[in-house]
Amino acid sequence: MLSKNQIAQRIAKEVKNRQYINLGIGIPTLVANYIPEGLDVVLQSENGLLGIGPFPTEDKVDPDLINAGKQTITLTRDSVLFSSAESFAMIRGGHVDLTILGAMEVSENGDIANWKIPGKMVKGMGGAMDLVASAENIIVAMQHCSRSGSSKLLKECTLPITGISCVKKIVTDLAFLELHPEGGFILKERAPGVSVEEIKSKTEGKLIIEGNIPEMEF
Amino acid sequence: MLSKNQIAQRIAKEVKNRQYINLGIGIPTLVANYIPEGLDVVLQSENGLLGIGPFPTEDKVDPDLINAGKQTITLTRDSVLFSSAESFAMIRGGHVDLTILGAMEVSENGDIANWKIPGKMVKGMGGAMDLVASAENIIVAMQHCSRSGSSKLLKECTLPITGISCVKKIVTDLAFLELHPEGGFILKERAPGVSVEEIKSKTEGKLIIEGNIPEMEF
Amino acid sequence: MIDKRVKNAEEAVQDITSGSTLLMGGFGLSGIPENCIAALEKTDIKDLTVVSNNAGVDDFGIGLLLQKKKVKKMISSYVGENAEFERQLLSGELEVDLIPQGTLAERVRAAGAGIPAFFTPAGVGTEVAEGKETREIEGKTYLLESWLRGDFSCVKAWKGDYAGNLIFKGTARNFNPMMAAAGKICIAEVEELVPVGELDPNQIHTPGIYVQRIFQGVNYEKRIEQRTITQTS
Amino acid sequence: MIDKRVKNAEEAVQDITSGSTLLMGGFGLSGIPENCIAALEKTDIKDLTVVSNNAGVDDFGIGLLLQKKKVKKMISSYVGENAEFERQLLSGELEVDLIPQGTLAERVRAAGAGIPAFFTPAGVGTEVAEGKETREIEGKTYLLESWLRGDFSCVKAWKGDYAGNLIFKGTARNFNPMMAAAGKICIAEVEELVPVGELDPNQIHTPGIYVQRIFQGVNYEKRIEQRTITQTS
Repeated sequence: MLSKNQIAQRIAKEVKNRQYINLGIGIPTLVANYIPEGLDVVLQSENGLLGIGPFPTEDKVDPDLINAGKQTITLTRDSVLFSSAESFAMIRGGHVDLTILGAMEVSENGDIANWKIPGKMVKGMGGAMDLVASAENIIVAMQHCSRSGSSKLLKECTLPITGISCVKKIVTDLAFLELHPEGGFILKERAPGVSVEEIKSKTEGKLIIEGNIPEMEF
Repeated sequence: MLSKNQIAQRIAKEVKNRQYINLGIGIPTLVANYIPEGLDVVLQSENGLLGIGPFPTEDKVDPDLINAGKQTITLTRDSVLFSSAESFAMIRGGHVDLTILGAMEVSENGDIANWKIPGKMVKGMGGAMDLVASAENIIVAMQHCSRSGSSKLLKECTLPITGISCVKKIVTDLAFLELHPEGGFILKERAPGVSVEEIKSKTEGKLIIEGNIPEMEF
Repeated sequence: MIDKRVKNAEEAVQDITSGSTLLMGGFGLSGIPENCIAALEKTDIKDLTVVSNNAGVDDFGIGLLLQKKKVKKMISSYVGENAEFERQLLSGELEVDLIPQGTLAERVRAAGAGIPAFFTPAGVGTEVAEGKETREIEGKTYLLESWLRGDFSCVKAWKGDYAGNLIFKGTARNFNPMMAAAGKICIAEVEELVPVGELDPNQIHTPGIYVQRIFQGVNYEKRIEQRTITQTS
Repeated sequence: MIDKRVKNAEEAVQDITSGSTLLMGGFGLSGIPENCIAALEKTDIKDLTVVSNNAGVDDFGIGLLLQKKKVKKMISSYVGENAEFERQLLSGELEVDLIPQGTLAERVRAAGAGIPAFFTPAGVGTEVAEGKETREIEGKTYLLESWLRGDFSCVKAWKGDYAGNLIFKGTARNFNPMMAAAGKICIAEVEELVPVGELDPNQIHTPGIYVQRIFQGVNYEKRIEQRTITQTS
């Protein structure tokens, strides 16, 4: 089973050179730490920034520089600042090449649920609905099962959905999967030490297994 | 009969303090020369400028500073530069308080025709359709009659129209008129030496004459 | 020069009445109109509809207006951690309209730009789409969303001049420019108010035409929600 | 840093093919991509659809592409004085689609921003409205207009950096920012190309994310259409 950092690390291998990337809160934020050296990529923060730098040192903390998770950050040499309308123009207009975000559930046709749990206080969808409705290339970081052990890779989402038919790839603690254009989770890689049988038993939605499924390499 | 400059001069009396104003090409541009001292107004140029200054001296000519008529201009102390999208956001959003433009015909319900003459090469509407569709307060500068003597203040426009029910006031070489909300040109002032009878005979659309019509004062 | 200066926040907000719709700049606690909020807190105004990406925290930002029960309805994309907010929502004292962040930004931008409605993909197939017109355009489905206007907007800029021209700093720009343009009356508070002519005309973020009142704010707290630090070794 | 530099205009335009839709920045002859136009003039490309507020003059700007019969269709708001343009139009060699200037700006802006259609008041009741959907919203009638996208866009900025971030100067900004964002491939030519880090990140007009190629232009003529002067006494 992968740790959160390992999920992030495996996702980072999907990053391509010259991509503009939006990283969601949580595991996706950790992806930034594993982007291979030599790749020129730019991170977008939907509150109005391209070029997210590392957290500041104590003396460089600036309340006017935060990311979408409201964490204090720094600029990079190639940073650009802009308004929220411009930021979502970039997202909606398809200028952001890759979106990585967390999910509570994904269905076999690529629907994603990650904003609302009935019965719990709803905090809002933030920018997630815009991101999933607009991005061509969406990778989800999530746990394969809930704490009670039920699968989160489903035939159909049970929670209110955030967007339809949009997820392209998923990295869970157990596996790396791709969404089949006509539905189904294509098992591409197993987490080290995790068997195909285990993944099968923990995936409620249609799982497509073709040939030998390799273990992930880091 | 008023000269072009006098038409501009009369229109300038309608300008109020603290207005943002868009001046069309031709006579409307001349209005800038007659805005009463002490009024704080800002002129908007739809190619992306608030605060149009006078023409530059020879040594200050800058090809990167033109007005919507493509004339070289200067900035004022309170100038702001922006894109065409922002410029028309201002216009469409009703932030420009007063629009002054020329017309070939105006109808008694306030329709305006000023962009196209059938049979002649059509150059385009430029920003005129956006301006007349958006502005709350439109004053037209025009000749009362065509060169052949036919009225340009009509029951209905004969030329392809630029916008519907939008003109609020008109200054012609013969008169100052306001549009009645339910239709008709209300004669408010005569040009010096011009009789009510002459205006009546040269106005094809419904002319509303109430009480004594004073001569314009300059 | 059209002089937009008013003395302070109290003067700027004095004609805001109960029941008004108020547009507020800011993302989280960054770039929020602290002085306007403090001035509103002291008034008797209530039943406000507040449009703001977030709702502040319990004891800062819009949270202060919630504490004083001035807000009837919040229109936001994310309401975050706010115990009083949650209490009022659960008790039915407060209405909340949650909107995708990009849709919120564009609805407010549309209001300022005179666009009454537009199609956007965000929320298609979700509960956000309920009751909304959808249309397939070039093979993709979109929702029709309408403009979102305010009686007043309160924004916070870094620098501003007497004519209301504004420059924002860093990510404190966020929703401020759109909110400014979408309010019938826009009140801008700035950290530094300068005479006209001091700001580069080519580098204004919000042209003064959108701003009706401007004043220099005082005592900015600029509270930080997540103080994340890189340790120097 | 994603390096967007190409050597020159010839390299930048080399994959533009006949039949492409080209978005061009500029208002009149101000802020037009002179180098890209010169490079296109030398190619064999034809049947272009050119989206530009104006169509240049006979011997400069887009007029040069018209002279070489490279343009099948112009989409503009005002085509001005241009004898060759008029000749081609009257002879049926050239199609022209005239669009209100604000609608043109917003249709292109919408394309860059992923908004496929929006309602606007411009043109209601006129021949521009023919065949278009109209709708009454809050007592006023609007037309539905759709986005206007390009295969390529050519824009001209004052300064730019290696990552494609652009700053425009004066009224030469005009349509350039929207055209940049609405082209699948945006080619930016600049008067001064600087390394990343030299432009103030808070003062970029067009973020580099919209720009795919950038080069420093040469020999800018910046022709003036109406040289209006105040005589010094």
